[in-house]
Amino acid sequence: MMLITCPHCGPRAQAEFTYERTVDSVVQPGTDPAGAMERLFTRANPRGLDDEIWRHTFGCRAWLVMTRHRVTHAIEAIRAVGPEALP
Amino acid sequence: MSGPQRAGEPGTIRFTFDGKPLLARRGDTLAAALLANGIGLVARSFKYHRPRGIMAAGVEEPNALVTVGTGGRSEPNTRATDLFVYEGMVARSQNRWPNLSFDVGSILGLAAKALPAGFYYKTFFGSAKRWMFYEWFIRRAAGLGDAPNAADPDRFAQRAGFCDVLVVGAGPAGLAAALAAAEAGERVTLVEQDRVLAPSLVRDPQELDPAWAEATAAQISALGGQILLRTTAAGYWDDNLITLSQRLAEPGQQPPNGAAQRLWHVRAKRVVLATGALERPLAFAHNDRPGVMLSQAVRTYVRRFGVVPGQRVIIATNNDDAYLTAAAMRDAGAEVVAVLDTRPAPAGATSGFTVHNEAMPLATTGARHHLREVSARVGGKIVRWQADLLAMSGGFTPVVHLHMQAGGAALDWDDASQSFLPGAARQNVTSIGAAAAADPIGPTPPPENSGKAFIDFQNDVSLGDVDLAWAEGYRSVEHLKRYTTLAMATDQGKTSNMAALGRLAEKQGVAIPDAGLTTFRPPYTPVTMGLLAGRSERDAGAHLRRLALYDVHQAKAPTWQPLGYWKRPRAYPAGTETLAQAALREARSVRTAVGMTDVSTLAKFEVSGPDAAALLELICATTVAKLAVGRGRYTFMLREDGLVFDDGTVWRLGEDRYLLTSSTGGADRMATHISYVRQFLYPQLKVSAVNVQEHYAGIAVAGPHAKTVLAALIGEEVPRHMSTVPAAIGGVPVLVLAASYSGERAFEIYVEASKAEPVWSACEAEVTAHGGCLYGMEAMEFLRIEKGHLVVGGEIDGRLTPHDLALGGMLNKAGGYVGAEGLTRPALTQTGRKQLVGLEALDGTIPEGSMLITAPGQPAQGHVTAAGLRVLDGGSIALGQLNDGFARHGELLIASSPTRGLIARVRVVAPHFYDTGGERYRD
Amino acid sequence: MTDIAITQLPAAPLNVLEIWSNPLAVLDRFEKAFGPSLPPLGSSLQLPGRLLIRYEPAVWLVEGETIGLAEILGSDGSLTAIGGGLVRVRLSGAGWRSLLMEGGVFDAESKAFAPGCSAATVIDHVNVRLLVESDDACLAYVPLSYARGMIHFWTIAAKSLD
Amino acid sequence: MTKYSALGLLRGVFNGQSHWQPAWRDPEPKASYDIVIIGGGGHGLATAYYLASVHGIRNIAVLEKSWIGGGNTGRNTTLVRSNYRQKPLHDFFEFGLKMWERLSDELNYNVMFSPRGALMLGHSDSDMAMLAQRGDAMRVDRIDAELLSRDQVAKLEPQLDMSRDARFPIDGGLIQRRGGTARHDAVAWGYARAADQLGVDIIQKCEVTGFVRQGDAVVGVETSRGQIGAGRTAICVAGHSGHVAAMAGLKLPVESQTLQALVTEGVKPMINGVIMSQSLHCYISQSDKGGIVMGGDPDNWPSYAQRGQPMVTEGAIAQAIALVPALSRLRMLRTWGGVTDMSFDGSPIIGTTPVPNLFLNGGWCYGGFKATPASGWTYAHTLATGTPHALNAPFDLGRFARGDTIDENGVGPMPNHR
Repeated sequence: MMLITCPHCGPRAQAEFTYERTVDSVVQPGTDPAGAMERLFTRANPRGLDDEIWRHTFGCRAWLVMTRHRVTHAIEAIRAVGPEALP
Repeated sequence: MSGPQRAGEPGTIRFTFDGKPLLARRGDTLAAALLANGIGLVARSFKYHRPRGIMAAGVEEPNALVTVGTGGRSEPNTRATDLFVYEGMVARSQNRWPNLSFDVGSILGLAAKALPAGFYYKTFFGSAKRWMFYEWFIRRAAGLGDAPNAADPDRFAQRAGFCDVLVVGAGPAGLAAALAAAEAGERVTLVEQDRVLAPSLVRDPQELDPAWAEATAAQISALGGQILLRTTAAGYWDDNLITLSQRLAEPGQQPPNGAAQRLWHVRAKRVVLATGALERPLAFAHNDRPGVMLSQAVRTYVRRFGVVPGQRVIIATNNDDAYLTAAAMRDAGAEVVAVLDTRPAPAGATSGFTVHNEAMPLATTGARHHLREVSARVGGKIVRWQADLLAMSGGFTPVVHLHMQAGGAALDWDDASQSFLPGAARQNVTSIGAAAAADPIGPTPPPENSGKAFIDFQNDVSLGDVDLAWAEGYRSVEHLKRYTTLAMATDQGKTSNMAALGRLAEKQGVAIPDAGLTTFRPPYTPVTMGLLAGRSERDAGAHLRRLALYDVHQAKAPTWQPLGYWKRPRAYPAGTETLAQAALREARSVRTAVGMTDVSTLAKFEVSGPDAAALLELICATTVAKLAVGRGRYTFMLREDGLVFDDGTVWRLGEDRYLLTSSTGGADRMATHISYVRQFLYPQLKVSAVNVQEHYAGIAVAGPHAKTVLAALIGEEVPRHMSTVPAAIGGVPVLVLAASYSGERAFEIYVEASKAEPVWSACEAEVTAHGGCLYGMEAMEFLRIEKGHLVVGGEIDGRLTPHDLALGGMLNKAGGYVGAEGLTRPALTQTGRKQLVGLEALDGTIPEGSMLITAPGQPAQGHVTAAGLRVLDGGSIALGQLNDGFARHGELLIASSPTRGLIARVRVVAPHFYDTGGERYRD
Repeated sequence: MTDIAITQLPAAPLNVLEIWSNPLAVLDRFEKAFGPSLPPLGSSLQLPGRLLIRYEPAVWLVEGETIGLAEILGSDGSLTAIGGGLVRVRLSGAGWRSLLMEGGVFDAESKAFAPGCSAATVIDHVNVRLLVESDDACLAYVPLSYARGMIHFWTIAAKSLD
Repeated sequence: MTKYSALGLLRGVFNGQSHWQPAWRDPEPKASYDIVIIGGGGHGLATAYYLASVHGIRNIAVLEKSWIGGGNTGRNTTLVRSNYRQKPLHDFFEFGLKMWERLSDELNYNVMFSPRGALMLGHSDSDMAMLAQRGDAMRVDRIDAELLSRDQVAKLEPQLDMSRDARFPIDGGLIQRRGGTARHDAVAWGYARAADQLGVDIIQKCEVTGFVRQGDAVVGVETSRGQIGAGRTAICVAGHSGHVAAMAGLKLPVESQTLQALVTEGVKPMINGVIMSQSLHCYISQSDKGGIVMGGDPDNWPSYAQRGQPMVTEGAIAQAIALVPALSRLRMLRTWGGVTDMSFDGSPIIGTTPVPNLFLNGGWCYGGFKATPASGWTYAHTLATGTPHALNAPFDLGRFARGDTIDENGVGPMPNHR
C-alpha cells in the first residue's frame, strides 16, 4: 500500500485514494470523435513512468496528477488539479 | 532409559494430546511439553505419512503440526513449537488414520518408489471423470488438519500504526537498535514473535543475559517506545508498510477481551530487521525420524525449557555452534556419544568431546519416539552408534524474507557461511545481527543415498526428487519448486531452500548464487485468515447501509431487499400474505387509491452557481438550461463511449440552483463522474455540485388520491406534474417534486433526513385516511414495468445507446454532452442492435431474464429484462431487449428459460402497457 | 480496558460552503465580517454560534449559524445544506486516539493532530471526517447510513483496546 | 520421448525412475522461423502446439524471457468454466471447455482438469434473476447451466453460511457442472512437451527487445540472444502486451494491473467445487493438496510489479469468510500478484494488428487461464491462415473504435471500474 503525499493533506495511505485513469486517456472537450475514441480506448501503458489521475476520494476529495513508476511504484511528482487551490 | 524427558516437577498446566491428559510447565511450548512427557512421535508427513517428531524450536518447524482448540476455535496445522500451552488446551495430531502410531496412510511410504516427484502428471489418463475418481483418493490423502466445522466465535482486531523506526526481532541486536532509536527521540516500535524477549539469550546466556534484555526493554518503554511480543512481521509492502500479526491469545484459546489476534498495518519511516538466522538440517538417509533435531533446537529445549530431548546424543555439524549443544547436553547429564564434524581436523579438537572429523551421518534407525542407531561415514569407513538423539547443524540461513519482500532488494552471497546476506534495498530498511552476517561453515557432503535424504520434510521432498526434476528438464529453480512441491509446505521452505539451491547449483555446475533464487512472498509465517478479514464480524467488510427511516420500516416487519450495501423494504406483507400477494395489493392500492414508499436511497446532487446549467448539460444528454424555475424533467447520462449508464430527473429549484437525481445503485459512480467532469475537465466553471443523497430522506406518494393527500399535507396548492415547490409538513420544511415512476399522479417529498420521521408519520396518516397503504420495491417494480419506465441494471445495462432505448429523441440537439463523440461510432447506429420492446404473454407467465427465441433450438434474439403483470387486469407483461426490436412489434416469439423449465409465447409490443397517453398525470 | 465514551450527538445544522472564484476576495470579505480568516485545510475555526471546518481545498463544513455567509460569498460561491446526511459522534476519554487507529489508516496518534485539527479518512471502509475537540474528545462526522454500524464497530473495538 | 503412463512409473520402481527424458529440449535459436511466438506461457505454448499439430507448421520458435509458464499461467487460481452471459464469450470459452475435457489424453500429460462444478451464488432475487438470465443464455446455446435452490446449494457445499441473517444471505446459485479447476503448471509443461515433440523450439531466457522491420512489416525480432527472423510474429504476453506492442509502435486498449491471489495451508477436503458470487468479488476453490485457493478483484490501478496492496486481499478474504465461515481459522500461506492485461471491455483481443505480419493475443483481464486451449487453437488458426477463426473474429482489435465492444459487465471503457 503506497504512501501518497496529497498536495493538500500531506502523506496519506493509498486506501484513501482511488485511481481514475491516465492523463493520456483524458478526452478534452471539443476533441474530434475519432481522436476522442483513440484517446479513450488506448493507453501508452509503459513499464516505467506515466502520468496518472488519482483522487483523494476518502480524504479531501481533490483530484491529483501523479507521475508514478509502474514497476517500483515510486511517485516522482504529484500535483493538485482542479479549481485553484485556496491559500 | 532413552528418549526425551524432563527432570523435576512435571508442571501444573493440564492439557491433552490425542485425548491423553498431560502436564506442562508455565512457559512451555507444546513441543517442549510433549518432549517433557516422553513423546517424540507427533505427526505424519504430507505425502508418505512418515512418522515425524519435533525438529526445531521455532517457526521453521516443518514436522510437528497439530490441530489445537475445539469447535470454531479449532486451528489446524499449528506448529507445536510456536504454541504455548495453556490450561485446558486440547491438541490433536493430524493426517493419520486411525491413529498416530498406526496410520494406514503409511502404506504410501511402501509405494514411494513408484510415486516420485510429479508422478501424477504421468498417469491417471482417460476421461476427466476417471481422473476425478483417482483425485477423490488423492484429495483425502492430502491436506493436513481438518478445517473447523463451526463459525469462529472470536473477533479479530485491525489497527494502524505509525513510527519512525520499526525494529523486527527483540534479540540482542534488535533490543540495542530499538534502544538507540528511542534514545535519539524517535518513535519506536519493537516486535518479537516469541512471548519472551531475546529467546537466544535464554538459550545462550553469555555477557548479555535475559536480565539485560528486560532492563533494555524497560528503558525503551520508558522512552515511549512500543514493544509488542507474540507479534510477527508477516509482510513487507510498498513504502515501508509492514503488516504485523499479534496474538492476543494462543491458538485455540478463548481470548480475554474478545479479540483473538490483532493485525497491524504499520507505516515506518525506517525498518530495522533483526530477524536472526535459521539453522539448516543435514541431508542423509532417514534424517526425518523422531529424534533427529536441529542442534540449536536441542539446546533451546535443554536450557529454556529444562527438557532433555535424548539421553545418548550424536552431534552432526559443519560448524562450531553445535559444540555449544554438546556442552549443554553434557551439562544436562546426557551422554554425548560422538561429534561428527564434516570439517577436517583440527576442528573440534579442543572441545573435550569425542570428535570425528570428515564425518557425516549416513542413516538412522529408530523406535517410535526416538532413534535407536546412527551410522556415519567417518573418513573411509562406516561406524555405527546406539543413540536416541541426533542434533544436526548444517550452518545458518539469515532470515532475509522481509528484506526481499520489500521489493527491489538484493542479496549478496557469502562464500564462507554459504549463505545469502541482505544487500542493497530500494526501501529504507537495514538488517542487523544474525540476519546480516553468518559464521563460516565447513563442507556439507551430499548424501550417499539421496532417496530418503529429505530436504523438504513436510512435503517429503528428497534430494532424489530434485535430481529427477533436473533430469526431466525442470531446471529453473521455479520449475524445480513447482515440479517437486519443494518449499510449498506450511514452513515455506525455511529449512529446505538452501539445500535445494545447493543441489541445483551442483547439477548446473555453477556457484549457488548463479543457480537462481525464488521470490520471497508474504507472509513470513502463515497468517490466520480471520485476522486478515478482521474488523467487524461476519459483515464481509461491508457495513449495512441503513435508511434514515430504518426503524420505522423495521417496526412494520417488511420483507427487506438488498441493493448494493443498502436494504430497502420490498413489501409489507399483512397477516399471512405472501410476498407476491402483498406486492400486488400494494400496487393495486397505488393504481386505485394511493400508496407511499421510501425513495431515500436515490442519488441526489444539488448543483448551484452561475454555471450550474452548463455543468448539467455536460452530465445529462438532454437539455437542462431551458427548464423554467420550478420545473423538472426526465434525463439520462452517457459514458464517454456514448452508451447510457444512468437516468434520473433534473429540477430547477432556483435561478441558478438545480437538483439532479439518479439511480441508487449508480450513486457513487455518478458522484465520481460529476466530480471528474466538474473538477478535472472544467475547473473554471462557477458551480458547486454537492452530493446530498443522504441529506434528504425521500417519500413518494402515488395514486389517484395522491393530489388530495398532498394538499392535505402541505395545505396549499400542489404542483402540477413535473413541477416542484418548497413547502412544509407539520412545520418541517420539505421539497415537493411532482414526478411519477408508477404512472399515476405522484409526488416525491424530500425532507432533511434527521427530521423525516414526523413527516413520514403525517404522510402515512393521510395516505391511510384515503384508503391507501405503504408499498415496497416489488410493487414499484410492477408499476414501473407496466408504465414502461426504465431501470438501471435492467433495461439500462451499459450496452445500449439512447436510440436503442428509444430515448434518441430527447438528446440535446446542440450536443456538447459527455458521450456525444462516442455516440458517433459506426457500430452504434447499425441494424441488428438490441432495442427496447414490450412483451405480452399469449399464454403462461413470462420468466424474467429468459431468452427471446423464434423457435426451440434457435439462437437468442434478445432477452427479458424485467417481467411483471398488468396490475389491475392481470396478464403477464415484460420489458426486453430485442434485435431490431422497434421494427418487430406484433411479431410472436418464445420467452424461454431452460434453467427454470419455463416458457411463454409472447407478442412484441410497444414498451408501454398503461395510460399510454399520460392522461393520469393531468389534474 | 481503556475508558472511552461513544456518544451520538443530536442533529445540527450543517452546510457546505464552497468557493469557486475570487478566493482572495472572499477571504477578505470574511475577515472583514468575522475577524479571523477562513481556516486552512486540516483545521477549523470556532466563531460564536458557528464552527467552520475545512475538509477540502475549496470546501468548508459550517456547523451552526449561516447568517451573513451568503453575502460574503456573493457570486463567488454557494452554501448547500447537508446536515441530514451526517451524524455527529463524539469519542471522548483518553483512549480516543487509540480507538481511531482501529480499522483505520490515519495517524490519529500523531502529536500534530492537535485540538482544532480536522481530517477526512476511511475507518472500517467508511469515509469519516474527524475534528479534534480537545485532548479528551474527538468529533466524528459519519454518513447517516453508516452511523449505526460505525457506533457498533467502535463500541466493540473499545472493548479490546490495550 | 518416453510416453507417460502408470506402467512407466512402475518400471521406475526398479530403475530409480531413471528412464525419464527431459520433457523438452533446450535448443539454440535458429536464424529464422516461419512463425515466432513471443511469450512462453500457456497461451503461447498452446498456440505453437496447435500450429504444429493442426496446421502442420513446425518451424516455430516460442521465445520466453524467463522460464516457461512463469507469468500468469503460474499465478492464477486455475478456474476453468464457460459460464458467461455474452454469446461471443460463452461460445469461445465453451469451445475451450470441450478441449479441456480431453486435454490430458491429447497431450499425454495429466493437466488434472477436474470438473468439480463452478457455482455462482446469488444473494437476492435480483441476483437470482441475473443468474437465471446468464444460465438461460448459456442453455439456449447448448452450454450446461443449472439453477440451484438454497437447499441444493447447501447440500453441494455444506461449509457455506446458509443462515438467513447473513450479511449477504445465499438464495441459490447457478452451477456449471462441467466447470472446475486444472493444474496450472501442468498446462504449460504439457503443451511445451507436446509442442517440443513436434519440433517446436522452446527458447527460454530469451527476451524480445525490439522488432525487425521491413517497411511497415515485421520480419523478425531482436532478442537478448540475437536477431531472429520471422515470417509471422505473434505477441502472446498478456500482462505485458502494452509494453511489447509499443516496440512496434502500437498503443493498445489495455492497461496492466495487478491481480492478487492467495492460498491457505492445506486442510482435508472442505470445499467441493468452485465457489463464486454474483454480488461479492471473491472466488474460492480447494486444490488437490488441500490449500484453499482464492482471489478477488484486481488492484484497480496500473502496475507491472507483481506486487499488490494488502488491503485488497484482506477485503477478498473478508468476503470469503462471510460465505464460508470455517475459513476463519485457516492460515494464509502465500499471497502473490500477477500482471494482468485489463482490456477496455473486459474481453480478450485475438487477431491481426495494423502492422503487417504482426499478430496479437492479449487483453485477457483476469480470465485467461481457462482460455488456454481455445486461445491457442484460434490464435494458431489466425496465424496459419492470416484471418481469424469465427470464434475469435468478434475479439478483434478494431472493435473499440468501431463500437462493437463485448462488455460482460456493461461498465464501459475504464478497466478500474470493472
